[in-house]
Amino acid sequence: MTLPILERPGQRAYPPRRSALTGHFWDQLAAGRFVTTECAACSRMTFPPKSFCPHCWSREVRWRDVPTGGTIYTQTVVHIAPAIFAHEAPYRLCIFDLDAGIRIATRLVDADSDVMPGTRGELVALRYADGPMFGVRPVRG
Amino acid sequence: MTLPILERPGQRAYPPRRSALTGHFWDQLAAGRFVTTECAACSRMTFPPKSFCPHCWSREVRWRDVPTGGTIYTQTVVHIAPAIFAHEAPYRLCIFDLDAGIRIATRLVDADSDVMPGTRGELVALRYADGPMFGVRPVRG
Amino acid sequence: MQRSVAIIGVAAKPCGKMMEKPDAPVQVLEHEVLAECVIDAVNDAGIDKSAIGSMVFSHPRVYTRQMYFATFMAHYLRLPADGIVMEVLGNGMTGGLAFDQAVDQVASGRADVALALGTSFEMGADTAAHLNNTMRATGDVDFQTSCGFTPIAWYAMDAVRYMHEFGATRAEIASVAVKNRRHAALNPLAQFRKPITLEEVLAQRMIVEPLGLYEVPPRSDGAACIVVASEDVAREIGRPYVRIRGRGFHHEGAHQISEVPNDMTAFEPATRAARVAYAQAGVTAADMDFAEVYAPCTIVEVCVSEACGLVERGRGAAAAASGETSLGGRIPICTSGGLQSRGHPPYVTPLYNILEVVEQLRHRAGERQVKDARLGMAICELGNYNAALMHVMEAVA
Amino acid sequence: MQRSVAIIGVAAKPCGKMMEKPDAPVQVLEHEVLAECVIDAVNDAGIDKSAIGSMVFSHPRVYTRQMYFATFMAHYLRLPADGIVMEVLGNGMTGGLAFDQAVDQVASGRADVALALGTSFEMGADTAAHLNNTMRATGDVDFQTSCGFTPIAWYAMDAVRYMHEFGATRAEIASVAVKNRRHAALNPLAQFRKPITLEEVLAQRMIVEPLGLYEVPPRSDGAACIVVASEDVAREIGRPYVRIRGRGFHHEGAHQISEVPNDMTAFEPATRAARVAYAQAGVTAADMDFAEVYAPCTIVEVCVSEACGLVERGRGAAAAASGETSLGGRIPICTSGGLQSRGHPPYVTPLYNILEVVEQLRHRAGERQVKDARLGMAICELGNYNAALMHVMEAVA
Ligand SMILES: [Zn+2]
Ligand SMILES: [Zn+2]
Repeated sequence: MTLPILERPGQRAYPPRRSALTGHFWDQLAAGRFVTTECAACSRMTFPPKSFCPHCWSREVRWRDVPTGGTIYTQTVVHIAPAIFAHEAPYRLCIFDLDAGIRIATRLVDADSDVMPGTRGELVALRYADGPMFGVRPVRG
Repeated sequence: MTLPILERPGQRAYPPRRSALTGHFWDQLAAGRFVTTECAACSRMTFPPKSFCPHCWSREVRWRDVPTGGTIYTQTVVHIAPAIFAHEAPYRLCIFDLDAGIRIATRLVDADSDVMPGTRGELVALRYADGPMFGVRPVRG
Repeated sequence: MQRSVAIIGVAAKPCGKMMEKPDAPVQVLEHEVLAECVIDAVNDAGIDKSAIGSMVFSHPRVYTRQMYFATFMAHYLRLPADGIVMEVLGNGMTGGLAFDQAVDQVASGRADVALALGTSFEMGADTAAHLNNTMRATGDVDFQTSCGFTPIAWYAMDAVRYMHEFGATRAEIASVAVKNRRHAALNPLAQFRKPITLEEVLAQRMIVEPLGLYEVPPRSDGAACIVVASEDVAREIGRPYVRIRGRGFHHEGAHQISEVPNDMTAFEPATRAARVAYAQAGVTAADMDFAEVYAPCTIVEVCVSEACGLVERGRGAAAAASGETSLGGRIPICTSGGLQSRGHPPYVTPLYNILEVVEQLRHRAGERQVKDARLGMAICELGNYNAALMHVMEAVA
Repeated sequence: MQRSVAIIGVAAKPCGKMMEKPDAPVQVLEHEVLAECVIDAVNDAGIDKSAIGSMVFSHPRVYTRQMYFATFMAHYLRLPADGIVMEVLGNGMTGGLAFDQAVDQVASGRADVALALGTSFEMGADTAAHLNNTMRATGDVDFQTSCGFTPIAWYAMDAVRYMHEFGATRAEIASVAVKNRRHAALNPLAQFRKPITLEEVLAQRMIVEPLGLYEVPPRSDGAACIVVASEDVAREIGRPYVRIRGRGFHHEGAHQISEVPNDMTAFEPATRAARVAYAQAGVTAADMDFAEVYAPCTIVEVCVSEACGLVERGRGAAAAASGETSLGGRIPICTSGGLQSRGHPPYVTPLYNILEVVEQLRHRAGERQVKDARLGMAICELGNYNAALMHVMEAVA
């Protein structure tokens, strides 16, 4: 379950912080793996990863790989962006329902203007000079 | 009732803003007069000046001169100051009860370490390169 | 268990630019502006300042230089209090929380009269810096903001999904902006009052697809004060007032999106808040004579009008296009002009919505008066209607 | 009219440095820290998360990158709510307002269980920039801040006036710091636990005359959560709990100083809040077994202990010096170690004070346990005690 790694020029516009907990996620992402935490008590996954299960508040959680396939629930194109992101505008964002049962919101890459809701997609890693980000790209056919 | 004007080197550390209303106060202060608003309905003064009377909420207010004498209620010396004021530290502050019945808090200037509560004082204008401030100085004898 | 609560006075400044850039020689100060609103609202109520027991402020924006604004205002107005003096904050719901908590101060007996009040000044702030600031408010700063989400990007995604599911057209959704501008033309507090056509709305440059400039909220400064009182106090004054009949709140425990997939355009928290508020009032959605909804973008008005039961699910855009939600229509929505045209000073916007309801119910809305208005509601939200707060109100003449 | 309210669970992190500088490779995130407190507090309470109906947050500091923290936390914890989710703010009283409003959520029936919670992270912020920020909070930014006032400068002026009026010595006032450090030595949540002598306190460099380094609060990060519930819920759980017996609030309508001269060290709002709270509880000051007061500086503890009737007017400093307010003394004050030694994460400090009262009343305070503690109180404030909020609490075993 390794992710395609897409090269991106320059630095991340707004680098995410790393905590002792989330640092593991970003390290794995850099290595081409998308991981999150899963509850040992109720078996449910959560994303972003947490030291506890938000569903049952158990603190027995473990890391697991997340299957990368899913469906684009909706998307948009941002034309007027915050100053920090202005050099990347227009850019595309989406809400993506992973087959594993988790909804995420992230950048939509490698897409043209007719990405309709319901289109299949997959998680990708984006490799910037200063670290990784993740995103979704449509899967054709 | 003109104020003594003391020359001060440089700019004000944290210049007060001017509104359409308070601008008049600062202009008068620069000219050596300490003015504030007084209620036409209940005759009470207020400081800082306002477009209404805080006591009875009447909007009939007029400008008036404030007699500059009063009594120092308490004082202190600030040793650890905000960065903006650090170059002025240590500096002295006081609470000053004007004979006119108004309590103000301001800089205490021209004072040595034995300014006891109850010491008489008077308002002064401080002339900086970029505009006026006000303060209090002890009155000897 | 709780006391009946009335709204007895309101005042606000017209939405638009009040704040100057930091280097302007003469500044417009929030506390001077708000003090005027307070005195106007209390005069409107016909009470003495000594009757006021609590003050609940919407937190001012980060651009307000005077920190601890609430206690500063209590001083500026020389207004002692035995109930509470506090600032509240909750995204776009901030002004609604201030109102709700002021109502609770009276309902619980902590105060006989309470003020809900605040300012939201931002027009003097640099736009790019402002967006860099507000983006931290929308979603998880590490896992979502880092991708470039903006506050209205989420609503744009609602629009795409809504069109996909219900076959609504962009023009139908955009018609909300035309309708709201028509209402704003009749409102002296509105920021944009020149009528616009559907063609003009559709021709604007894209902000976040499919939402163009006229379908998203402008930036606005604002200041407002609402006076609430026990119904006993209101009756004694002897002027027309507004009675609060029902209140509902729901937070779904999600911010922007739920990580467990749900129907994102259903605005379920609005449905749940409305159900509780209608039930408490002993009414149904059909009993509303008008509604003032918090809807930053056209699509949001569409979805929330459905979620509250004012319009059938999937028909919100078509209803706006057909005039059903216009003044004179079946259920007028946003007679104030809504957030797009009345204006949107974020932290006090819900106070402006309450004010509109009060003016309608006191039959003081002038040319935009809803005929015989007797029952109305205001709803506000945060996130992508992840939480909703609704009040049902009734005219008492 | 209102329901009886109990405190059933508490949790907090030790005061001290948690926040890293912005450029540190690994950050300590407020939401991760607070989530731990919430789960600990709810486990302490012995309830299920589904019982929680309202969450009232102290607003986080301006340094918290995650904006709209309350709704973000509701998401992070996946905690839906039908009562309210909001942030409150009111200077140093912020945490007390969060607690007070959570109590009101339960008292009014909006929720059966409510959380009062928050973080206050500032240790990663630059000190000079931090003072430039906080100075805007103390007084009128144009007419007072411009002269160089700092938050504790006002308290220093209390000290000068107090010594002048009552003949108290600097050493007597400073003895409060020694006493509080002795208490902190016994508190695992305290930031400074190494005992100090009066000579050491007096030898510290001056911060604001006559207050030296050990007489003013340190900078601290903190995070805390208090679980309140209807007394019915508390009884059903069957564990010892704390009952809220009385509550009082007063704001004098002034900020830092009253422009109409008054007795500045009398802390009149504390007297008025205490009068109401004692009366509601049906007790007097003499019935208190201990008190946890919000007192950033030594002199503040002196004045407020007098204002609340715990010590005779003018005798507060002498009482501290003589051991009357120590653990084992007539009326132990700040058994937690107080703001100087327990620590002072400003926006949540009152939550730490409530926590100390709860631990004492549940007889879980270990070595610093007040023997047979049955009645205690917590009071907090804003400005120079221009407003005060007090709660009287009682042990129920
Ligand atoms: Zn679980
Ligand atoms: Zn007057």
